[in-house]
Amino acid sequence: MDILSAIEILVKSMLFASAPLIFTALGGVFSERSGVVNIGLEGLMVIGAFAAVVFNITFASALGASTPWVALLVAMGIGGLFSLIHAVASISFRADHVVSGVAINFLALGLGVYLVKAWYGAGQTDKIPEPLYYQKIPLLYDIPVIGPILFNNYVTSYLAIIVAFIAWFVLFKTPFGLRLRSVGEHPLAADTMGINVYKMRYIAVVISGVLGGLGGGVYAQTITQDFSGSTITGQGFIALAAVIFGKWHPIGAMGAALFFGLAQSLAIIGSSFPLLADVPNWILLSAPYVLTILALAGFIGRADAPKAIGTSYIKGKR
Amino acid sequence: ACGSDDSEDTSTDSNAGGTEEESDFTVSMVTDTGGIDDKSFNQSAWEGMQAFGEENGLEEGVDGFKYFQSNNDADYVTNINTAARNDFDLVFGIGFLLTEAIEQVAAQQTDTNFAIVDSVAEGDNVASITFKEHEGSFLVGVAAGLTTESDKIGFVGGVESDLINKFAAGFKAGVEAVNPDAEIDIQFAGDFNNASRGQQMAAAMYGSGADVIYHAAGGTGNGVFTEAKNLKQQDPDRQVWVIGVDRDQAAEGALEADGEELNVTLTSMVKRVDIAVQDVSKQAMDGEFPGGEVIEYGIEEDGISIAETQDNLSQEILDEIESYQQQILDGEIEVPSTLE
Amino acid sequence: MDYVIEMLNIRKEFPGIVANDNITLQLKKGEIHALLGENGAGKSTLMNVLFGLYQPEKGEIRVKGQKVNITSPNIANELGIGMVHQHFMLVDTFTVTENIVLGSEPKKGLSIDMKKAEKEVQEISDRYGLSVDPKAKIADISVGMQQRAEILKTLYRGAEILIFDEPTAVLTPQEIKELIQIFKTLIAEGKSIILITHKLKEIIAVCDRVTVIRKGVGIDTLDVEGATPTQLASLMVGREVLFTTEKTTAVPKDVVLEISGLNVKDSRGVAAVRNLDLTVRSGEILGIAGVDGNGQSELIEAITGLRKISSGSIKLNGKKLSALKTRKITEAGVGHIPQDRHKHGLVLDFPIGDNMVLQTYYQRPYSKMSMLNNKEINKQAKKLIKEFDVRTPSEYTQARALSGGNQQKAIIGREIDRDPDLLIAAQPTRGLDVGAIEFIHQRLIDQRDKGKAVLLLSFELEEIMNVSDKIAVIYEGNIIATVDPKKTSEQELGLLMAGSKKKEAGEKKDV
Amino acid sequence: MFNRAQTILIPVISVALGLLIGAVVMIVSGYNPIDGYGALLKGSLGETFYIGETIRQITPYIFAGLAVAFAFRTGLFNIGVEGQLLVGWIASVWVGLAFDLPKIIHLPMAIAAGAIAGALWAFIPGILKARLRVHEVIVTIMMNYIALHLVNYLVRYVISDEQNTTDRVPESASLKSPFFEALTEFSTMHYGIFIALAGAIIYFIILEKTSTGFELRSVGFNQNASEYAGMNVNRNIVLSMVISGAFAGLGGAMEGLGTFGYGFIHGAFSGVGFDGIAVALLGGNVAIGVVLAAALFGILKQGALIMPLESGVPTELVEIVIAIIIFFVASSYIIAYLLQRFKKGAQ
Ligand SMILES: Nc1ncnc2c1ncn2[C@@H]1O[C@H](COP(=O)(O)OP(=O)(O)OP(=O)(O)O)[C@@H](O)[C@H]1O
Ligand SMILES: Nc1ncnc2c1ncn2[C@@H]1O[C@H](COP(=O)(O)OP(=O)(O)OP(=O)(O)O)[C@@H](O)[C@H]1O
Ligand SMILES: [Mg+2]
Ligand SMILES: [Mg+2]
Repeated sequence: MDILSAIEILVKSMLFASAPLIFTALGGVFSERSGVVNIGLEGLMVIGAFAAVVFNITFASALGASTPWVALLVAMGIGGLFSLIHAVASISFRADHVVSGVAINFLALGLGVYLVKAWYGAGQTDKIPEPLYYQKIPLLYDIPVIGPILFNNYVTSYLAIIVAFIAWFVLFKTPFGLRLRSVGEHPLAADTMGINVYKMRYIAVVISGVLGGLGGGVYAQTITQDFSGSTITGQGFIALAAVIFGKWHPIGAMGAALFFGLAQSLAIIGSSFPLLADVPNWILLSAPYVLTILALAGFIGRADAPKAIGTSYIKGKR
Repeated sequence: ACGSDDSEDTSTDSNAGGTEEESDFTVSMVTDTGGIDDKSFNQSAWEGMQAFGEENGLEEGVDGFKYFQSNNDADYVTNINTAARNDFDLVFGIGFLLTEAIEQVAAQQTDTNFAIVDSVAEGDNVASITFKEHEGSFLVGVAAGLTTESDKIGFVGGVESDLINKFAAGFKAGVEAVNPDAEIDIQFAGDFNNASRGQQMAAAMYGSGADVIYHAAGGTGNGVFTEAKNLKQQDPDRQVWVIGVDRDQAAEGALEADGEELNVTLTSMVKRVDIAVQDVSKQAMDGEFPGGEVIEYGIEEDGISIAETQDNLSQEILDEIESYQQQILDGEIEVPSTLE
Repeated sequence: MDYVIEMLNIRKEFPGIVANDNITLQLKKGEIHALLGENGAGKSTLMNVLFGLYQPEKGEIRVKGQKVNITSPNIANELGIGMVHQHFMLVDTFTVTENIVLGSEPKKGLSIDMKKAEKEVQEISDRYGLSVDPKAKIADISVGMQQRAEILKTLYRGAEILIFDEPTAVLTPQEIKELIQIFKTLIAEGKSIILITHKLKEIIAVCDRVTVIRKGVGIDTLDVEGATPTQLASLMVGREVLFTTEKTTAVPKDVVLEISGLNVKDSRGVAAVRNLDLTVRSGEILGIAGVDGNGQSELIEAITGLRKISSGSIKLNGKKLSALKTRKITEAGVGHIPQDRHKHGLVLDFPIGDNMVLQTYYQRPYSKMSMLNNKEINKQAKKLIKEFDVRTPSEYTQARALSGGNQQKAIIGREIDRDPDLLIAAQPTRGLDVGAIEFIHQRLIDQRDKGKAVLLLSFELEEIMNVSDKIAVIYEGNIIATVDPKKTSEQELGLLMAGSKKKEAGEKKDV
Repeated sequence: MFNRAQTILIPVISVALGLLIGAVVMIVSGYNPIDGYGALLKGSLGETFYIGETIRQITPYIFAGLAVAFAFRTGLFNIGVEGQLLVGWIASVWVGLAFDLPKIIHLPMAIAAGAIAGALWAFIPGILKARLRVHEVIVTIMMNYIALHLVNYLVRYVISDEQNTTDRVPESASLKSPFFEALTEFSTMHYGIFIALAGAIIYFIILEKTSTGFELRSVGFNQNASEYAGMNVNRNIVLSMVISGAFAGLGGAMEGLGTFGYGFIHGAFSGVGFDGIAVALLGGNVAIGVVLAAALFGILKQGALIMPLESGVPTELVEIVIAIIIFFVASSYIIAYLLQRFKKGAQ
């Protein structure tokens, strides 16, 4: 394999493997920046994958090529709705955020598989009729050398990166973002400034549901192309790790997700190099995880979580 | 097949076929964590059991045939035991993961007959059913060796194990038999459920020139199909193939490009767990249960074959496969079952 | 009479307690109106009602004669009411400007127009003489600047009525002076101010009228002119209050703490304590006077082993402390009443009982062979609760549920009871009412009289002057003078603290 | 905030609500909830065999729950129980196979090996947190995957001769109990449950009764104050992770020496470690709570196996019920609030 095609494969793999993680991690950033811990990302991905696949299978004949895109919108909607459970529990009912997130994970998987069994009489669905495919991005693809390396992938992969920048803009440049972050740092202060803490947190959690659902929908429609109990197995937790690794920053989270995708594809490419041929397989398989830990340990300056994270805001209490 | 609709279906079916003679023989199976709709050997086993039930007028349930789903490795013994305690005459354990569990329960429940699929277990009341996956893999290896234009072929395995090695070994031998120049890249994903890694592995293999990949990786294999379909969709003239495993995976490879129906599934190596289940059940019902024996299903026993869907194979290749199949049957070729 | 604010017959209940019972407070335009009362009297509650954070059960609020219903801080803001809270309402990770504009951000397109915001902040700060750096992060600026940012928040929203809840409790004398200047500017601009403070002198110095409340009940409103601190204090407490702490002359004996050539760096790696020499003897209270940020915290952290020293030596009773861990230092006989009781002094989620043995839980009788003896622990807690008059339902109550004053008493009880040779008291009376302050001062003096050494750190000159037997002035990490409190004045000390060395006060540097 | 009655009442109400909503789900999707729950009950407690299986299920849940809870109580979030459990499992089996010793030495040694392996696996995130302030959530998540791959490698290439499973551990290192097996009609119940209960007691003693526990809890609540009080915060962080990991490793040893008696190649995580998070939280992170929550989990999970057989209800229903129970336990505030309302209304 020559270097150029190796790079091409690396970049390609990195992009498609990272995209679902980026979306989901961005969702996590929103939620956690508002002060609500979201360990339910895994469940939100599950429900998103479920919604997208069921929709795709059901409406492909009616909607044709636009099916996967509409399915993503549906996944976002269902993810948003589903996250309301977490919102109600952790914001209104003062639940421990971690507990409520764990409940989300159980519920999503249980409900998803239960419904698939009830509706399809099987533990997994058929392949979706209208999956997403790689696309050469017009104009950009024609750039010599870089074009084919960077611009032949799922559109959702680019979307993920764009959404990361939008998320950064929203969180750090707009009044909405300032308010959302203030609620995560010092909700009482925000309250005295006339900001509705509950509303902001609800919005943030729902955004995390929308993006988590999107992440799951993208994963199912680009990679597995069907849904079962083992479609999402830990991706949500990796996304959670990316949120923290990325220091609760959208660009950071995106970087962390990309890093993880890259590490994974590096390990795969690596195994075809003679140099690494004698390395036991388990080391290569573990490489992405080891690299992540090493990268973290090597990082200078630790990340500080939003100050009020994990705390329920109770009006009238000091 | 869990839903109420389904059980009703089966029961009406068997009532409809109620003209057949009634039997009080009961049989059940315990799945591994894949479950009865894993589109793989659990599903195949269940299909075999349903067919057996229908043929012999059995109803789904405790008095006929039944499956037990394992959600966790720790459920195997429990489920096998539960089956035995519910007085099933014969209990199948599906998948090598259940070997120890079958041995353990068989030693305790000596009045029940047991069968293990894909592995060999000790015990006078245990029949071991194995398949010569290497033979079938050899045949698809021949297909791959003759199909490849780049002389680069990939193999994606799930978790490295004796079983998966059998696939790899037979496949390799098949390719080498017809195309000694071809390189075979054998990789293991370390996971049966990581489609993302499957797709990355396939991307690396196709990207470095391979044009055929044989997968024996369960859900991880999903990713292999995904990558192949993507490449095909972008460039319908490109030569990208996947060889399916366990059942006819033609449906997995179907896609549409430029309004044209295409399929990246070259063919599949089919393992007829259903036939084996029916076979052994029948023997048990007839009082000829092969306890303590190891029954190997190969090409000869119709337990292993190349998939029915062969649209993507040319007649010459099919002829070659046919001839190798004959040589295997004739014992002229001894297909290796381990990677060496 | 035109009142800008009238709070009439306000009643506010919390579960099990009436925090405000029929209180009336009327604020005239252009006045500084003091609100005075003991800890827990209900001052903050009343102001939070006015600011819309709490809803009263009864009563009426009028703004400029108009009856209003303030259901949220938003409405208070709209009515021109701004509040500088007892505990600052600032987001640490935001800049000054971000904190100020939060909730009413100027926009350019979709994004915040930060340039414009910063300019506006600069303008207002210039106008009122509130010097801040609009771009600085809150976490990086001094408490004084944080408070100015708080004030700017209200002004930015066009507040006409400003509520200050204990604004001076956390300020240094210099900063207090500046704040009083700011008050004057604000009044000159036509604003009205409600000021909560425990410092009676401040009230006399700046306020026009004062409303006194006691245990949730309004006692009286009177003109400040002609009122004396003693009069105000007895109104507030309901009994006579002595101001000067009774104490005999100190009889210093052996050297207990001896620091020489000490150098310590702060968290950012900058030298905070420089070549410092200091001696504290048994039987004396040494007060350290200085403006916040001159190395006081680092000095204490160095003595107690919480911070590494760069060079120099610290000796306790002739034994070297400087290489030891905190635990060993504690065991060697150092007690420490920390500056920040929530951060360092207590585990708020622990019951009071466990907090009472926070440093000694592993020793007999509280532990035997690593097993805790809860009976002994609670016995000890009960004893301290009684002895130090800690108002708590029981020793099982979470420390969090206690009021600040009682939390402080618990810490002081714990530290004093260990009977340390050296007791370090850092700002021991911050935010407490006069009654509590009196109690604590007396305890420090008792320690001294028992022949222990006490190192008192305070930003309040009055406290330093009243309690200390000797005052060391710290400036830029160095002790620049040691003076006798009886032979110096607040003015003199203030000058020293500002770094003017022209004076070799009453005594020479004797360290 | 809550009184004693409520701390008991709320979980009970939560469980009732979870079952109620589960019943609604069954009715809506066309199943008979009475049959469903009947099967669930029969399949978990209805026969001695099932009781045996349920108790065996509960065993690792107790340990996983204790592991998560221990870390929680000391301010750390250990999502790595799954991985620690796997390494504990394989280590105990390894020691079980590698030596030939009398049972009185061999079994404790094998169990200890599990605890030590789990502890070591958790030591890594602990030391990284203590020294470099690396967030333990990330490291423990990553360590899970590494454990999975490492253990599979060990099974295949180190402990066995390229087999899918290791040999069975000899009797001298086995927790299997012919007595219980006979008593429960050949269930897989083994002696592990006693070790698990002992574990819960040890958990209680370490955390609530020793000076080490005092320190650990203190550090968990307030690091600054702990440092002020002379405690070594970093040491406590590491110690906490190590003890947490040891509990997880013991859970693995129960599987390796008891339930299975051997190690094997895992295609995926067992999920016990993740369930441990729910068990811990459901149990309020206290010993007795964890035991009760583990029992509830064990009953539901075991019963779920029989539910499809007897009533056709998919096993996933149990996941839904569990989720709802967790949800209501988490939302105890609102239940307490409603209870108070209800009481007032009644008066
Ligand atoms: N949120 C609350 N919930 C319950 N009770 C409260 C709450 N806030 C205050 N209280 C009660 O109201 C009383 C008045 O408290 P408040 O904070 O107004 O006192 P304060 O006069 O401001 O005291 P300090 O001088 O210490 O600031 C307290 O004694 C307390 O018991
Ligand atoms: N949210 C609350 N719920 C119940 N009681 C409270 C609450 N907040 C405060 N209290 C009670 O209010 C009383 C006084 O509290 P507060 O914090 O006002 O004390 P303080 O003396 O003003 O302390 P600080 O010096 O911190 O201002 C305490 O007795 C405490 O129990
Ligand atoms: Mg107060
Ligand atoms: Mg107050």
